[in-house]
Amino acid sequence: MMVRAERSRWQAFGQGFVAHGFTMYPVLLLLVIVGAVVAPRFLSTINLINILEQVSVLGLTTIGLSFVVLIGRLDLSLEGIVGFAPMLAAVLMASASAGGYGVELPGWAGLLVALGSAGLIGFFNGFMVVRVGLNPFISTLGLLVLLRGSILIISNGRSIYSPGAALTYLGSAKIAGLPVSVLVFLAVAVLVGCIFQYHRYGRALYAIGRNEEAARAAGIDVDRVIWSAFVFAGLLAGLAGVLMTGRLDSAVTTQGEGIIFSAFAAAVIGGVSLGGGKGNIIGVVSGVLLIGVINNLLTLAQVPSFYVQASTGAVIIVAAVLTTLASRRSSGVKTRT
Amino acid sequence: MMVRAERSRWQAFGQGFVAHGFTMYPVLLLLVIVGAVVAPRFLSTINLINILEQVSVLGLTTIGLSFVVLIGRLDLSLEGIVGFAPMLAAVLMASASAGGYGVELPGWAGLLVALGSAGLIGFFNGFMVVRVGLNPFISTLGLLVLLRGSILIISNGRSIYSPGAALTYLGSAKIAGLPVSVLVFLAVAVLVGCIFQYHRYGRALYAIGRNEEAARAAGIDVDRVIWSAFVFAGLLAGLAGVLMTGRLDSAVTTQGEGIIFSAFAAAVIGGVSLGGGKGNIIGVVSGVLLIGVINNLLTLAQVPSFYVQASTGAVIIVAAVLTTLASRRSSGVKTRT
Amino acid sequence: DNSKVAIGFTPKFLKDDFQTLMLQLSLKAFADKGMTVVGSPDPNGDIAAQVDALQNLIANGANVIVFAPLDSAGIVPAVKRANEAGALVFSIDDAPAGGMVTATIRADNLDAGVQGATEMAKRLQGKECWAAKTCTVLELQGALTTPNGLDRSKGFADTMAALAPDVKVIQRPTEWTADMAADAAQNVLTQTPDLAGIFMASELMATAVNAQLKAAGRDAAVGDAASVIRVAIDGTPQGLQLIRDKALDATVSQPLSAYATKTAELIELVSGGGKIELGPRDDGQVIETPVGPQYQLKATLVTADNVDDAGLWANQLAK
Amino acid sequence: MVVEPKAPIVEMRQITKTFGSTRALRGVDFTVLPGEIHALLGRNGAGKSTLVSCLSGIVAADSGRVRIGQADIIANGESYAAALRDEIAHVQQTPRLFDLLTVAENLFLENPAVRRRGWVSHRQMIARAAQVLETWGIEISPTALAGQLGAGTRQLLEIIKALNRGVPVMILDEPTAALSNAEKRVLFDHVRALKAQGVSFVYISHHLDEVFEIADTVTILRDGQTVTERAAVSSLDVETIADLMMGQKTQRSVREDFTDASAPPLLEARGLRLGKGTVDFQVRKGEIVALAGPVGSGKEDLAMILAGHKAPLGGRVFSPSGKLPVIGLVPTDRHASGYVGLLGVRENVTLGGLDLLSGGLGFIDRGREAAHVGDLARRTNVIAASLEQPVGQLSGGNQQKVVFARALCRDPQVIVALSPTRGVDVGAKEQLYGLLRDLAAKGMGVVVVSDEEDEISQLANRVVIVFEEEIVGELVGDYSMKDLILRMEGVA
Ligand SMILES: Nc1ncnc2c1ncn2[C@@H]1O[C@H](COP(=O)(O)OP(=O)(O)OP(=O)(O)O)[C@@H](O)[C@H]1O
Ligand SMILES: Nc1ncnc2c1ncn2[C@@H]1O[C@H](COP(=O)(O)OP(=O)(O)OP(=O)(O)O)[C@@H](O)[C@H]1O
Ligand SMILES: [Mg+2]
Ligand SMILES: [Mg+2]
Repeated sequence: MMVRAERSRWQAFGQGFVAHGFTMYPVLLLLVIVGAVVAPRFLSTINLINILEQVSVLGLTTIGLSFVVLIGRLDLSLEGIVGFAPMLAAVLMASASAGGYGVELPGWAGLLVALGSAGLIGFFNGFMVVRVGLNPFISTLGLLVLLRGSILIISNGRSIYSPGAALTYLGSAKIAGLPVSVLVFLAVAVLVGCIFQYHRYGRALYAIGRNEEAARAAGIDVDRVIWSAFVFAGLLAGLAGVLMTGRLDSAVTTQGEGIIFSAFAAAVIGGVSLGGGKGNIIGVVSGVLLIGVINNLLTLAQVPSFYVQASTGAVIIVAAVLTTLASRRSSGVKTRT
Repeated sequence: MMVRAERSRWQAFGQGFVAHGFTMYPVLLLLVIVGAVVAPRFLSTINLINILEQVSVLGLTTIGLSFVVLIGRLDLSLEGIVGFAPMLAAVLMASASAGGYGVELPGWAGLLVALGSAGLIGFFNGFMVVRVGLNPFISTLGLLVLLRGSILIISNGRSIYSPGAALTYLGSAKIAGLPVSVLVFLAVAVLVGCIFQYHRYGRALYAIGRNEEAARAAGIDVDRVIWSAFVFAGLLAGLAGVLMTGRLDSAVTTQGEGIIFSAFAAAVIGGVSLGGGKGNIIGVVSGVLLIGVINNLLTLAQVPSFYVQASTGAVIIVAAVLTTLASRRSSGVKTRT
Repeated sequence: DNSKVAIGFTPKFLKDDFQTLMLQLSLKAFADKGMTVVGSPDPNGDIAAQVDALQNLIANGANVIVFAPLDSAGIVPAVKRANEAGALVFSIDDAPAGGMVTATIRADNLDAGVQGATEMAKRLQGKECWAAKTCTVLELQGALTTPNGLDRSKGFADTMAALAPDVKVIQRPTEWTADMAADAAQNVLTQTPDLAGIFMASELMATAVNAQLKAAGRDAAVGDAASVIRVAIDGTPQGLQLIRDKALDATVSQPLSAYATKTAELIELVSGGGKIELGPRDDGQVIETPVGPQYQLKATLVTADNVDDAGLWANQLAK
Repeated sequence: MVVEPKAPIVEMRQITKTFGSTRALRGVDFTVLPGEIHALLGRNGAGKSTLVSCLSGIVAADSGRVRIGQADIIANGESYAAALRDEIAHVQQTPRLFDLLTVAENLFLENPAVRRRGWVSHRQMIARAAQVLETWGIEISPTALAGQLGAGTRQLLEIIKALNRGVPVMILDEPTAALSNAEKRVLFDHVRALKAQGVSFVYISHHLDEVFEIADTVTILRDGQTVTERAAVSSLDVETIADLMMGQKTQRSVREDFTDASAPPLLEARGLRLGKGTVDFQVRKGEIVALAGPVGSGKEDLAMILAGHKAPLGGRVFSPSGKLPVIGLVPTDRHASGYVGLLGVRENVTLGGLDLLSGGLGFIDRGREAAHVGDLARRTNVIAASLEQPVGQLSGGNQQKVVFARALCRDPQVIVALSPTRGVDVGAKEQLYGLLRDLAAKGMGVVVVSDEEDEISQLANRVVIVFEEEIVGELVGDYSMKDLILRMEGVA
């Protein structure tokens, strides 16, 4: 029999560290230290809460995205859902004078409409991918453009201000000084994190992403899992949209524009592989936090306007280099998306 | 070598059709018929040339992108190159009063700067992926943001108008009624198409995209091919940027924004697999044309502004469904990105 | 004492001349008055990023915030936060839909569209197609998701319908980009070779549109019987130069430098304990609105006749 | 026919299966009795893997009837795998492990024993996995990633996973191809123990000696049809089986020596450090050298370093004549690095010699390519529907032959071949051996890494024994089979 030498403790630690999604945390720590030095107010409680509040929408979207990315698919339409779902609710809730249709749905019904439409859109995506066999890139891109267009059509191009307390509560209220949106984000992160690691459903996601045929052979109902992953992704994007509408106290026509790019960035920075089967919520959260901290820091550090974008890009590259070198050292393995 | 019985002719034709990238052409034909019916001028020579001219920038970018996608990587920074390379040339060419640096490079030197910087950026991407081992999504995303920011920095946020004939020639001149940009696009498409299909470099790209380890074991210098693919992609994006600057007679600060999305869409619609190793230039061109025809048609058909986006999305979805159903019928195989 | 003034500023984005100049002129105006700027992050067109940025600026000690809102509804929470924090709030170019501002400083975008349409209609009357009632005009809209894009389009389209009901207006959205404008212009010129006029919601499209006119052989100079009438909005140095070059008929000059200087003056006034008086001024008027006083600046129509007028901000800039 | 007292547990009647134009099965009957080990034999591409896939439902038969225990299916091309899930387990020729999941997860994925209400207990999973690994004497951590394991261990995991399911019928498709002798013995012990409990096995192998070691009954397929059904092993011998499989007489060839001792070595290694010790090695024109030694001895590393596909820890590989020779490589794991499944036979073979087959500008000369690849495919005996058929669709043995052809594509002066005939049938093996001898006669140097005594003694003029990353001995020229076995066992 083959006897393998025990891995060295340090190497094992390094691999576990990388495998469990902690790779990015040292970089985050570094940024926090830089932040504390260059901007005295960076470490104030209020600023830290601000950061969490600012990333909660992106965070929920990225968690949603990670469902489909884990199974080796993708869903660009999430960006459209973040804008469309709350807009649909808002036009049905707002009075005609405020740009609504005069249906004036009560708030709880509006919330249901937002989440329900988000789930339905996810269901449609799942249908297209599983049943019709469409390439998810094309079908969800088409849907993204369609949803963006639909936002214009249903809203007549006008944002709807203050659509109603029930719809905006989650994104604007505070409990004991903590924004509800932060609590929602953290709760979802913990719940989904546990499902990914410890629930049968999560294990099925990983298995499908890693080897779909083998997963099928192992008796997993692959089609159903894929389909449901799109629904969960849609629902979470809908929830993210509701939070954003709360945060802006309006359903804005451009709401969510560009968020899918940030979500992909956060996911990949957090160690999620676009090829599927790799990554976890601890990593996703680190990616989301990194993006939030960079944005916050660049404002607080008074980087001149023209240099903000370039600095963001540079920080992303440096962070990627640092983590890659660190994880190569510990695991000796080169990664590929 | 024992050769078994002939495949049925019809099935072989269907499979060849799909494998050779013709899948999207029937849909294109359908759109053209629709176009001819709803807009009388759609089929006029000048309009068809317009379409080709309008897609040539996207076409070159997509061909560049397909180099890296074929080997299972991606390059988001191409979008940044489309804007950055000609802007760098323009600020070095324009007089100080026109927003330049007063270096007033001659036009041919400007062209060299544009293509040279594009190639160098591609080289940097290759270095990051091959030598440092970065995930190409993160590193090229970081670079994209960095380049976008750098455009603002070098141009002071202001577009440069009429930067000079040598830089704008390719994108604005005509030869015998045909725009030079169209000729450039077609020439590049034919050349790259031949390289992909008949050159050993192309064979190496496909092999790496499908099974990198096997390509290595077969003796292919995988690292060099990957690295060079990034350089070619960068060069083509630079060329695309030069054409765009010619077309707009200005180096615009927003130049190229969003083009990477369209390029991915065109590539995937054209049958290129994001997983690598699948797709060809005939397909890529069909994807690019589809996007161009949709845009053109929506203008000519005078679709009301609010409905333009939604219609685009709907057409993409319908086109995807049609081709998927057709190719499933002929090959019996479900595809996955 | 202006040294106690700590300003947080955000433009909409920094990728067109108008916003970029607004940033630069504003920072200069604040500096001239000895005010501190704690930050001027670029939200790059994202309303959520703009709200975040303002929130971060307040957390970082800004006691005055100045912004050009990307969305009048979406910006409200940032305004309310500033209100809670006791910071002064100045909204440029558009007013928020809620909260309280110290002042809004704006030129009416709807009015800019109206002025553009009025000039377009006036110039069309000199064309043959006017009498024959066959004129077609292309309106290159901004982004229909932005209030400015919608207002400029509404002002233009409604006024055209009223003043020139026989003129057919083809509307195309451009998302404020030159390349979408070029594509649209090219397609429409093919479809309507005798196009009589083009209205551009922003001058950023003008050079690209001219390149298309040239390619289509329709680049006759302003004043030529065969020329396509071109009217735009913004009044940047580039726009005025095109007018001088007879490559643009007219533009509506938005009072950009006044945005900057007025804002700085008003900050000085209010932080020094002063009050913004309502009523007419030489450069416009101040009216009361539900969200606070609004300083409405005049937008001037610029043609070859007044293009060298020293009062135009673009000309002041050149000096 | 022997009288069969027990009712069969597996019955397949008139099974047909067509892939495109390939008629893989043309009306095959197949039965298995409870507690029987039934060897299914046939040359490469005969339809063995397809038949057992139809049995387990991985591939749906086009027509015919499949019965296992209580499940009875009339096949019509629709999938019936679900109906057989609790009746049969199938270890496929191509590994189906999750490389990025741990050993424990691979073993217990979807196993209800380790979860409650959907929540999976990792602790329990790991404990159970440790227990199972222990009974198999496999000393790896249950939390190691499957992708990091060697081919043998992976194959064992695959088998354990299947055996664990407690089903009455098991299919083992070439289970020993990647196993060392020691691993093979452990496997056979477990198979015999399960057989004693009444479990039936369908056993596919190209090692005919194993058939005599473990099987009770033999069925032989040729071209998708049965040529021998349910023959008792005791009534057959190796030669008869080989002839029945191939449909013609196969002669076992013997080694020949073409070593050109006068010329300088083609390739030389000096002071190579693989691990602890250092290695000096050379291969001459016309020489066929075998590297032998136990798993983990470093023989594969040595071969990969010689081929230039791995960097040594120290030392160098060079050619005394200056320029390094052109080297062709047959890698050890054909699924991972041997072939590109989606590409056709032609393109796969050409990959090995892109520069040779392209003109001055680098464009491939299609005419020369077709001729050269056609020739290589014929000489390596590749059986495919056409040269354009994706290699992923070929039978296991034919995939291996494509890998072999690829290694020869660039007209190498040296070929380094690791387990070159893994999964190849007895007839094709002889043909490949003949090919290697021809090439050696023309001056090529051959380095073969193999675990099979037969293969080594039929080919190698010189055997180098590697142990613990050092060369510990050498057999040259006229060594006997007995010497060889002694030396190989000696270090095992
Ligand atoms: N998915 C497929 N598509 C097309 N042809 C296939 C497919 N699978 C198997 N075949 C063909 O069916 C025939 C039988 O293959 P099979 O794998 O059953 O052979 P085998 O007896 O297992 O051979 P080996 O000993 O080499 O493993 C071969 O000609 C093979 O090319
Ligand atoms: N990033 C990841 N991707 C996929 N799987 C993972 C990842 N991280 C952990 N796992 C899997 O989840 C399992 C849980 O790992 P962990 O070390 O947390 O075990 P555990 O159940 O907490 O065990 P114990 O309670 O004994 O510590 C591991 O077997 C590992 O394979
Ligand atoms: Mg087989
Ligand atoms: Mg643990």
